Amino acid sequence: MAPNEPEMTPELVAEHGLKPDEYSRILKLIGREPTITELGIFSAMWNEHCSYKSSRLHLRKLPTKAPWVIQGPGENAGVIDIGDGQACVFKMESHNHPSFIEPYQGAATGVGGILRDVFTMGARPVACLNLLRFGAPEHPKTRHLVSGVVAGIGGYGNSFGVPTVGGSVNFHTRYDGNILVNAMAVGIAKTDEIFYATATGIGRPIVYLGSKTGRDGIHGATMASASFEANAEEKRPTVQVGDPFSEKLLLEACLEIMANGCVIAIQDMGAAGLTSSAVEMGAKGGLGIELDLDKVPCRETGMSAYEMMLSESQERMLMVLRPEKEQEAEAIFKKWGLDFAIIGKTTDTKRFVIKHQGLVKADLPIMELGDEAPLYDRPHVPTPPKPVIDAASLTPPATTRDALLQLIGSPDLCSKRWVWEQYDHLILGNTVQRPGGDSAVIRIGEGPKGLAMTTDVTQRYCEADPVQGGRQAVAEAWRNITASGATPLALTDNLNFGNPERPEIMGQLVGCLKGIGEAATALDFPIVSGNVSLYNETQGRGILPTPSIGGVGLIDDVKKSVGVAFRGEGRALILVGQTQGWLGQSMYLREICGREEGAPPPVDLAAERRNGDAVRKLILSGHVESCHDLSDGGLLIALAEMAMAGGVGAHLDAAPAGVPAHGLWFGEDQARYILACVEGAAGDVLKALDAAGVPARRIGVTGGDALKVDIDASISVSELSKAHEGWLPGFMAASAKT
Amino acid sequence: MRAAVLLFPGLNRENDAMRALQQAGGVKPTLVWHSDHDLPKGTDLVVVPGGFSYGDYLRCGAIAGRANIMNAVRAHAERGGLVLGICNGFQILCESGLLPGVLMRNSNLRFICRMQHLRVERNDTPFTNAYAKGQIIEVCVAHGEGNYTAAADTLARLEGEGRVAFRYSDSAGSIGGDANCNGSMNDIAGIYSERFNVLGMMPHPENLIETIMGGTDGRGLFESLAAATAKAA
Amino acid sequence: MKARVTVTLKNGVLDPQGKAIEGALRSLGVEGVDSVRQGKMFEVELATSDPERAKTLLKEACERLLANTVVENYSIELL
Amino acid sequence: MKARVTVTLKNGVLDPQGKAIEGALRSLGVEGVDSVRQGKMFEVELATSDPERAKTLLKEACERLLANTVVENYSIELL
Ligand SMILES: Nc1ncnc2c1ncn2[C@@H]1O[C@H](COP(=O)(O)OP(=O)(O)O)[C@@H](O)[C@H]1O
Ligand SMILES: [Mg+2]
Repeated sequence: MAPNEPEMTPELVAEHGLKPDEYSRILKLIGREPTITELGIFSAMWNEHCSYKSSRLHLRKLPTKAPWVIQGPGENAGVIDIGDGQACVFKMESHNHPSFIEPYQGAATGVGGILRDVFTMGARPVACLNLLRFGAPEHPKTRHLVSGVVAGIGGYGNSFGVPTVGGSVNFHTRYDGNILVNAMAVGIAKTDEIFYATATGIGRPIVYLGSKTGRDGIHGATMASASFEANAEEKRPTVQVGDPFSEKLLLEACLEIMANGCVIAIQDMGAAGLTSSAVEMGAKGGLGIELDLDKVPCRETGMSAYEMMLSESQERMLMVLRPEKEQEAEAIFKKWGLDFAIIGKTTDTKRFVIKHQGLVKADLPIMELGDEAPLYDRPHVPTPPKPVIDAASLTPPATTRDALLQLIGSPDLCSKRWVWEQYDHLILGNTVQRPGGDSAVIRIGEGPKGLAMTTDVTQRYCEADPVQGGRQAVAEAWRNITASGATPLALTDNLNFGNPERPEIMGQLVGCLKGIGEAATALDFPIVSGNVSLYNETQGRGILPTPSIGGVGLIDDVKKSVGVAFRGEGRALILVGQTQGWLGQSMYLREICGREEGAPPPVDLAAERRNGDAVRKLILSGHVESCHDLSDGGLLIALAEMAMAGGVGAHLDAAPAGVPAHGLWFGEDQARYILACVEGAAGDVLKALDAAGVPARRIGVTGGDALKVDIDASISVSELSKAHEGWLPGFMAASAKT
Repeated sequence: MRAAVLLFPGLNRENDAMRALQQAGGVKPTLVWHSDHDLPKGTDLVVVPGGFSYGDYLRCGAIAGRANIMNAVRAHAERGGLVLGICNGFQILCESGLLPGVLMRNSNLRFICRMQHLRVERNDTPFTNAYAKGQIIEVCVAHGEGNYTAAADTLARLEGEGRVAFRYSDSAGSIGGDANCNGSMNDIAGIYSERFNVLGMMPHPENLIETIMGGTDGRGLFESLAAATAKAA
Repeated sequence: MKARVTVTLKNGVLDPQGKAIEGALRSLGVEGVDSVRQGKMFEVELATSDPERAKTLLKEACERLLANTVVENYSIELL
Repeated sequence: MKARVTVTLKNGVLDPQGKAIEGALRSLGVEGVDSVRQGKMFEVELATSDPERAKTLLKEACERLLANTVVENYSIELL
């Protein structure tokens, strides 16, 4: 072994995020003390981010299969069959901690990383989405974080040249010290040209491609899994700087060499860079890997083996090429101005050997690095159930009108136009349903097929009842896709939770996963990729449990998709689904009554399925002009959004007997939609819904320039828009940080 | 019409431009790689599409504006050939000296992607003959640095010579105020060269050529080019 | 040898970034900053050690690429 | 009084802008530039004429707004 190795002390081990028993495991595994490079490799491979040591046991229970699933979890991204020899490749990933420290670069490199995951598999990215959670608006850092994160997501995606078409933004004080930045990318590939990380063949050259290696983000992956203390900003870990220009070149170069048949295996260098990419390639293929670090293109001088193995410099790839195609591949990379270097070879030893300056810096069993990673069945306790709140027990609002205006202009329900106008959502010329509705719809190539996409989670439901919250997150994504007319096919998740070493947090994770699994099964909506982000806590306080769901669906003809906007006057409005007036955990309860309480609305998965399938059928048969699912804020919020989007008002019938008015207008009962259809179609629509056993009733008609509710409420659409569009720009204008 | 679309590293709306040329202009354009020295023989129209050439890292369009192939574009323009620069393409044309002025950071300091009305200032050019004079069209913008800025004398000359192609307006055709999305001087969204054979514009007509994508007001530009080159041929 | 090139907006050219920074400093409670103008700075390493050649070279770099002389001025400092 | 603040990327932090400029200068035939790193420069006018107060003020402005000290260094020069 190499000389000048530092002594392994408990402190050094702890600094690498390894627990004493994990270190003992290492000693047992290799039969000696590790070198510093080896310690670094273990810390990278065995941290939460790479090994999923706290969640793996529970993730295994998720439904991941369906006839249309080509590749489930375990590769860079999930792959589903969308017919005609085409596949859709997608995944979501978090960049929470880096974005808190350096919002612009943290968010930008998050987008860069997820795009790489998608094009590594041979897919051309066609859309990005994101899900953002910020602290309370009053928190002094919030504005700065919103401004930087949004600019960073736009800065990377816009330059890379992929439309950012959807997302979700919420604020809550529980994210004050731990914001969430979850980015999703969606790509299209040919089903017979999907690329995987599995290396095959012995003695094959391992090729390094892309940008040079610097000292960026060393220990980034470890940081991403460590709790934040109040002094996180003082620690100043190195944050990576993104280079979307290089990534765009890397995309074009990779797709070109793939099309030319040069690639056997490919893996992007994401978290834990060279280490995890090389180990993964070897382990998946049952091979050994030997790297000669003297060959690695470096941006800085004097980099040690330890630094090179842990660097998280962006825009890099590792490949095994067909030997006869090596020169061709090199020429393509040179044409795109990117580095190309052979840095090692595959071996039959199943060992991971790192050489640098003539010395062996690491020599580890490659399979065990992944397979023997710790696996924890952490203790978990379920969240105690919350009492059901009876709508009738809550005082009605002074006026429905004021309640609606207040809700529609609240931070969580207001328009996110200020955000999505900073994203190029029109590039590539295929965006059929733009941001601002339920799900985005993009045409695939020249059509007529299209993809519908959405990101969702209602964290306050998850906190109150993890199982129902997990179900609801999946159901809402499924509903959003359905509301556009598309058939939901599969989902990706990003599980953002607090410290799993606390049994109540672990209980949230287990509960949410149970709910997600149940809903995914019932709705035929399997999980094909995902990401886990734990330890989102500051000073002992965890974030709200936030299992983000990114859903993808397919529509045969994008011309049949519908949006939320009213398309004219005299359209019949039909409410689909059962309304009890559920106000526990509702936006009404929180924003108007100032209480975050009670049990969240239960999710009846059979009803979701039945109602959604019926709605989709009516959309595709051309009976429905506009459709909106009901979620946060309930019926009146959804109607107001439809009115604002179309610039047309509506006249609504009074509440039926048995449901208190505020429960009807603001209740958050699940499995519901509003349909708008021309008068002549309304009878058929109601008949079809009835035949399908779906509860539905006519609730009003579009027309005029105001939303007329009952005696107290006539609100002009322009007044609604002013409140809806006003909050976020007004909030952000109070700052001008560049 | 024979059209060439230039491709610099980092551009990303080349396919959008090619699709518009094909669907609305009826031509199949040739893609020309930045390190080439010549344009394809018989080129009538050169399109410099949108994107982030060289990452726009120094100034938008600065590095591409000085590339070799721009000499060929300059020669083409001097011969009276048509040149269209859209978004980053406009920035590149300004940086290369083919058009006067510069595009600075948007006055709100943010990237902005949204639908935008334009007033077509004249319809007697190869780029706008399919529109009516004063017509209000709706296309989209998608840029962070589209704030057109020029010295007072340059601006006076542009106005005096009627070289403003499009101005930002609202749906009723009013100019100024919120309709100006980026702070451009005189609400300028696009300008012509002295001989009206070079047009640079920030908005994206190429993204509005199909009803399903939100409108067809961008078609007129490509139809105009097809008509103008058919006449010339 | 090393040099530093600074590129600044000409007087009279509006600098929205500078203005935004002034506003932001005020809203952060940093008082006493009257005005801010933002420019660019380049740290350049040159192969030559001849100051005259260095200056000629940098002037060329500025005129041809680093500055847009329609709206920007530049200055060169050898270090 | 006037001051100049320069903000530069820390050593080792990727500077895509500098890299792009190096490449562009080479392809323009401007030879002899070994490396370029791009930074920001702020020309600041201050209300105070006390150098000590000016420095404290600027330091605060840098720490809180002008520089992101995770990836950038700053330096202050009173003019
Ligand atoms: N961060 C974001 N990026 C892009 N689009 C966003 C973002 N946040 C919200 N949107 C868009 O705003 C609209 C409303 O969002 P949301 O209220 O979350 O919808 P829903 O309730 O249907 O899930 C959607 O079209 C969504 O895609
Ligand atoms: Mg919805």
